[in-house]
Amino acid sequence: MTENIYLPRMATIQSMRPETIDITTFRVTIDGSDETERFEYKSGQFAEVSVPGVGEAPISISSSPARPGAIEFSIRRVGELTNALHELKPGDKIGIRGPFGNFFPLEEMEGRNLLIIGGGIGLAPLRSVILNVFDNRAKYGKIDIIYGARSPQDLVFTSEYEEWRKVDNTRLCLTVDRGDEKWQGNVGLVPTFLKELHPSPENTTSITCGPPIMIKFVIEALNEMGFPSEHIVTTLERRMKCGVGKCGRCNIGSKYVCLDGPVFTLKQLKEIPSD
Amino acid sequence: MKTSSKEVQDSVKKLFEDGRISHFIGYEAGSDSLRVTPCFLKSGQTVSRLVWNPLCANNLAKYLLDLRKVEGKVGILVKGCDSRSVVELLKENQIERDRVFIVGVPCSGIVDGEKLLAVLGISPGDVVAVEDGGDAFLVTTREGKRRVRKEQVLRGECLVCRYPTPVIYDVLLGEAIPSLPWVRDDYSLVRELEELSAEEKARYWNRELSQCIRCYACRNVCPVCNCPECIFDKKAPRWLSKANDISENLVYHLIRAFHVAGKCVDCGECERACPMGIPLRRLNKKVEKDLLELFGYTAGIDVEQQPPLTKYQVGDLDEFL
Amino acid sequence: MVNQKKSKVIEKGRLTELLDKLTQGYHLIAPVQAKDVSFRRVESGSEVTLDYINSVLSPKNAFFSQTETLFRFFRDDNRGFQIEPCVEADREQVIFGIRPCDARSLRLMDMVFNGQYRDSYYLDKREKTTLIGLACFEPDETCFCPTFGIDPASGEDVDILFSDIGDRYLVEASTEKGAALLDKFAGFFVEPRGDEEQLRKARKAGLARMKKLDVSAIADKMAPLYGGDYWDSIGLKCLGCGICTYLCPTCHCFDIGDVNLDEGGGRFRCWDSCMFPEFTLMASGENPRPNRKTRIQQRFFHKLKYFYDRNGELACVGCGRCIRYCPVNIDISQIIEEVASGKAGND
Amino acid sequence: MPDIKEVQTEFKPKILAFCCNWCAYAGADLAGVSRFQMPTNVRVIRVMCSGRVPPELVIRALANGLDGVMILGCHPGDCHYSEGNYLTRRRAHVLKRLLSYIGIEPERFQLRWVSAAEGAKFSAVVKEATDKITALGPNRWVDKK
Amino acid sequence: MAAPRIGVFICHCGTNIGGIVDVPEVVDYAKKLPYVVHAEANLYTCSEEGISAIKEAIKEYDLNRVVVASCTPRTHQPLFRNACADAGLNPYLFEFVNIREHCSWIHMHDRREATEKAKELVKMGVAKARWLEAQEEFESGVYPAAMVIGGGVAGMSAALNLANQGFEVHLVEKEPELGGRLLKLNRIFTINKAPDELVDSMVKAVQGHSKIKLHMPAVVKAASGYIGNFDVSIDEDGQETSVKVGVIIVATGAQVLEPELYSYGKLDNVLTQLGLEQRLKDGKLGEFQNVVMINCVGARIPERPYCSRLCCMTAIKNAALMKEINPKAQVYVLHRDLMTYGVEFEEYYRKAREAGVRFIRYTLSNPPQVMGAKRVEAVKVYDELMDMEVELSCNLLVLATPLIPNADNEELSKMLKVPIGDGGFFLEAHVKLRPVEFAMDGIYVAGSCRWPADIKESIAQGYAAASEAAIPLRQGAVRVEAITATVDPKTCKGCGTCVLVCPFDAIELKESKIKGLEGKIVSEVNAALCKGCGLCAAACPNRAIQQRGFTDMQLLSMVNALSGKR
Repeated sequence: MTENIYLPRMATIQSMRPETIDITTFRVTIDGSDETERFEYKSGQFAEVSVPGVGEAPISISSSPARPGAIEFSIRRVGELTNALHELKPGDKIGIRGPFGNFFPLEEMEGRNLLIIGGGIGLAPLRSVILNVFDNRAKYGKIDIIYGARSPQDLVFTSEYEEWRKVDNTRLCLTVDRGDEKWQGNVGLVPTFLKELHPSPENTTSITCGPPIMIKFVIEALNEMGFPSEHIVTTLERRMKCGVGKCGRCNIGSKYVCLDGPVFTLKQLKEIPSD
Repeated sequence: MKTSSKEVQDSVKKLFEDGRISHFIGYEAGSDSLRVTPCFLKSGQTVSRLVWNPLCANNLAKYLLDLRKVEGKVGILVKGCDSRSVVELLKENQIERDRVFIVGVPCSGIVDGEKLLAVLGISPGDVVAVEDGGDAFLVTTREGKRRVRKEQVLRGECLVCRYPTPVIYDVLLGEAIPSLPWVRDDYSLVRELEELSAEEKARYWNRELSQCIRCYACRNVCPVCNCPECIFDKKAPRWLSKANDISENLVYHLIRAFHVAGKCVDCGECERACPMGIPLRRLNKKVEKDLLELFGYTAGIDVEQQPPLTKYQVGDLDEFL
Repeated sequence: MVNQKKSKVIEKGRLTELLDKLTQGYHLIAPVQAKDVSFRRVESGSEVTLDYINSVLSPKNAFFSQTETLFRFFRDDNRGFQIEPCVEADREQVIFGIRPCDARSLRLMDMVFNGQYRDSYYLDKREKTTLIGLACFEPDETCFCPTFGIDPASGEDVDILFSDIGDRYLVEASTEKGAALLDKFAGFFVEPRGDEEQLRKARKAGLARMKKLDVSAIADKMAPLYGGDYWDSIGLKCLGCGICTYLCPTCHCFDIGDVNLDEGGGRFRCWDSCMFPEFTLMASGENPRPNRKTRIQQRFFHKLKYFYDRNGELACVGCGRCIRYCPVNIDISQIIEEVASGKAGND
Repeated sequence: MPDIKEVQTEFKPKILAFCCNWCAYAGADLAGVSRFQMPTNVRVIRVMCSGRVPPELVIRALANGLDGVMILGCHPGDCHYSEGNYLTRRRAHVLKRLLSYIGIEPERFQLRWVSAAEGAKFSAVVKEATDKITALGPNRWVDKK
Repeated sequence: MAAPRIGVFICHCGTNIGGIVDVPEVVDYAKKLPYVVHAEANLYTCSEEGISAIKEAIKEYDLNRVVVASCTPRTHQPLFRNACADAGLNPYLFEFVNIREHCSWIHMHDRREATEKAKELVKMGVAKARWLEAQEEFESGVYPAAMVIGGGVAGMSAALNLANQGFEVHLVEKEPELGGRLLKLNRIFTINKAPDELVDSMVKAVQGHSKIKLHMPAVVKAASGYIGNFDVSIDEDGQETSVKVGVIIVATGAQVLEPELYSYGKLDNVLTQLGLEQRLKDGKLGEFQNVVMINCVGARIPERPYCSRLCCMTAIKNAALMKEINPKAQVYVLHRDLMTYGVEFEEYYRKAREAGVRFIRYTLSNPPQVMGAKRVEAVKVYDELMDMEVELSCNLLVLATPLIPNADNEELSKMLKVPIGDGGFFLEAHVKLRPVEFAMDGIYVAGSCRWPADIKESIAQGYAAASEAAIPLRQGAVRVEAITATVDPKTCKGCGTCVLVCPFDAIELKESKIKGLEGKIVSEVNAALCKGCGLCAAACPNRAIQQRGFTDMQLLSMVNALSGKR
């Protein structure tokens, strides 16, 4: 018998770290010795996370494969399954299938500068990239991270920013749509902020992930700044079920987001329908 | 069916010309000679597409819901049963009376294609045209003209139709038909089942409803199933499992029968749409019969009539066991 | 494929007996008469009808059931779950009477369920199934399988082909699996009398009239229609029901759901349809295909372009079910013709 | 789908009763205060009015495998909200006939009137329903044959 | 919304629950239910200790839902809701499970099954609790006026009490005179005085009170509205007037049964006690020698099983009076049981015996027989004590008959939406805990319309009802339990089904003003008018309207929990 692609592996929630009012980072290990280590994934991939009896949803992995020991998912509660996940506690069991999908082409980016642009929960898969490249710092040039959320309370991974900023030749630029009394950073939308920062396209690959509307305007801005479409990397979001290209709902044109994505270069996107 | 396609075309053309409608929903020839298909016009120039013949089964009233937001008035062709659906849509405030222009056509029955082929012993490709010939249909086949008595080949709902003439219209094309000669017992189909034992009834409906593939055609084709989000599609709470099994199929069909209670006008579209041939009218007719017997109610007659389950009389039947 | 086609013959009178025998060693799935004919699991040969052009439901249910349990789970005391995969049927199955168009659809479905990720639920059943086809000599008005290079009287996609030639069936095995089955039931089959090929040829005469559409460059012709208003009136007409997708032998979309009981529960998959609004509705409330126009466009693009782009085949076998059963007469053959002839241009 | 229900040896029907807060629920309370002993098969869900119980809930309960469903409301004329029970009565007539039409025995869905003062009637209704449904045997919502 | 953290408190209620239901087993069971983070047993959850246990657990376990399994929400829900509120938890995040009245008390002989049932009831409660939502109560104003229906002693007491507190009172009396049944009495028992003194002083006080508006003779024709805001239409001498009041007190009294027994109405020397009093009062009794009184005439019989409570005392009063008027007269009281409770009444009875009134006990199976063709000449009775039949010569037969409900009670009950109980008397909200209130908020009851009451009781009840009614009047506002309907304007299709079924005209179709839905016709609920019946929620085809506290999600979760589904 070949492996059953629909059977989840049991995993245990080791810890739950609240990021915002509705986003929590789940630290998870797969049950059985070595199983967590044998879950080989790359930055940008997702897994189907399930609560038996409730359902399953594709969740991008926010931890870095370079830091083994546990797998992390940063999950916003929006639907039935994510609600159920948020109602669990450390020690509870969940199901994991995966890893699925493609990944950010980090190897191709070696030797290049990275411009990482995230919005809201979109920072989750980018965090996997960020931690990954930090652990392989020598292979990459300058790293610019531009991240924005609706308000200071909506920023995720805030506890790690200090550490990120300490990494060599790395810049973290934050922005929020609406600030508050305490907020001293930039106020404004990510694409606007990006234009203000005006990073150079030279030898630079940009990776962006966030709400569709943000991605749309970020890409426009990158185009204006002269980034070639093969060096604009982004992710797409569609409703998925099986995660393995069978159930038929996540296609955009001939591409299945779960199988051929979620990571696409702008060059690839130009070849598929725009819906 | 004294009204001809030509009359429909002329009348619609005039409506466009006079600026009385901006859209029209009618029928046009289908992809074979036993079918028609809904036709949407935005001008009088294309009225020649319109047809009216004994194959025009579709209840077009449902499309009024899709055209609620267009500019101008929407004209629609309705038969008796379709007009009763329009009444129900008006009752439920789903359409506005002054935003629709109702073109009524008296209808003396729609052909059941399968019955026709069986009676004539021919295949679909042999049929060229079907016309109304009073108490019979005139069928033009490749081999010549044939006459078939209507009672033999009418759709089920037409055999018990008490409203051959639209009950509401702005213009009526052709002469009103007071009644259809073949209509006798409306509820024989229901009575037959009522007389069975509980076990036999369960077996019957289990057998029929186990065939359901839950394609929701019966719901989607039904003009009075017009909720923007059907309770069967809701996730919280979930009334119905998506898993298709006989138990859930029963839940689906019972709740649906209840949801159309007092609104169903027996246009027969659910049964016509069902690919699995489930006798859905038998379910709806049961509720229709009970509402008539218990509360003297018939749906789709009068816009002012209050739905039977939203009111009561102190003297309503009070026996339960 | 077996190199040497070994033709046999079975007298019509012995068919029921053969089917009875088959039920003893196999799960036999065969056409059964309800209001229309459907493929069902049968317990005896007498349940089977052969008086049909094609069934309302294709036999895809035998490989990809409308509802199928993927696994069950039981809660344990330690906040955990025991997962128990669903045991596959232990018996081999035979599908008797499958039409060549439907048999071809399985080849298309294989492309979906096989590949980088193997869908063992589908593939295991596929492997355990012997297909006995029934040559089609009297196609329906709505049939247009030759469009897709299907010969309705051929056994290309089946293991064994039965051809009705009057008082007998001509029986040909086209695979090892088919030949093995024939050997196993050799007692039912006799040597041909010699006139079989001739009889079959005569019966095939009617097939020449079958609709064959030009789909040579259909995928390319579809591309510019994307987003165009050609789909507006079709979308308006469409009721958004699932008939076309559920009856289609090549449609494979499904949903996955859970059952939650006190003791445990399970996960199932069930057919789903791209015609339903919730199909692509995301938890966030966003829906990339928010209306019937975009959904019906997806259906035809999937059949006539996307599937082709991925697999080099069109996802239609011309069985005509969606045409026959669409309550509003949306006709894929008409759409193919309009696209092929350029009539489907955007005004 | 997974059917992990254990097989019961002795049939003990499980019956659900939706009780109107003002009459039947109070009647049930009175039955308790009066220590009227009755079968244990009935479980009460309190609603403010019998008219709050939609047919979907009754159908769902029966489909879930409960052996009987009762709606217990105020006597005609006594509705706390003046007319809720009259609407319930209409709905229940139609639902009961529809259920019976698909083979669900009429005893499995009952609408009964029990006032706040009728503790004894509440217990009688419970007993009667339990007896009748026990005699019918398990709810065969789905014909297993 | 934070993840549900449910605490379950299971009450032993002394031995009431704990003696039958295995409470520790139920606690263990509850602990394993979904979202339950704490479960405990309490000896009495409603005791101070129990209440503080709830409050502490809310803090200690960070509970955001509380389930108490004990007695009935009809009496104890406010207590536990307050406990939650005190601990900072919205009181609507509380769910009540009844395992006493609905379980332990009715299954005393089957401990196992009772325990299993209690578990399942708790499971259903927990399933509902998981979906509870915090609610804010709606506050509505109270119109500072009261209506009292009935101008007898109960009604007048209530009216005076409220008027003296400064509230405007509308007193509606159907007769042209105030005083009610008292006007017909000769003497009042135990004090043996004519009622005039009492009635006159009350009537004068009422008539002279600036805050009391008298409507007389007048009847209530229609009523609508809710606590704080009733519109009552009165037919006053053929003229219809409309009155707005915040509360209503029903004190319409009762009437005396005119029996069809013992030749009453056929022979002219047969009177009811009331008839006797009338004659005495009018001085028209005439000569009499031998008086026989029969008690329990038409009372405590299968058709009318209740004891009217007043008749024994009335008979004693009048028997003693007859002896007083004519000491030579033979006065017999034939009774089934004598109700002379308390020191005062028992003393009154003793004096009557001392005065020579003879009491003979008869049984229902062997009732007295009236002898005589044109007049009653004698009464035969089987004397229980003597175990022999005696024949009493009689020239005046007086029958003690019970009070019976007024004929128009039913009409009034429908108008006011208040219930009538057994026998046709009005039914209070709770026999012990809410004796002068109706279940319908803002309507109260006093005097014999509720149950036969003597003067003292009627006055006391009048005061009691007035003081209850004064609470909302004084507060000037009432809070409506947050179980009113709410509409989801996104899914509402504006079909108006809810509008048609709402008995309170609380729902209207209106253009939505919500962003993104502007102009869409949707239902809108007027929370002040909504009484929380939930009819709309059950009738809405796509469930766009829901009843708070009884949502589809909550009810379906209970049904699913009962059927083993999650």
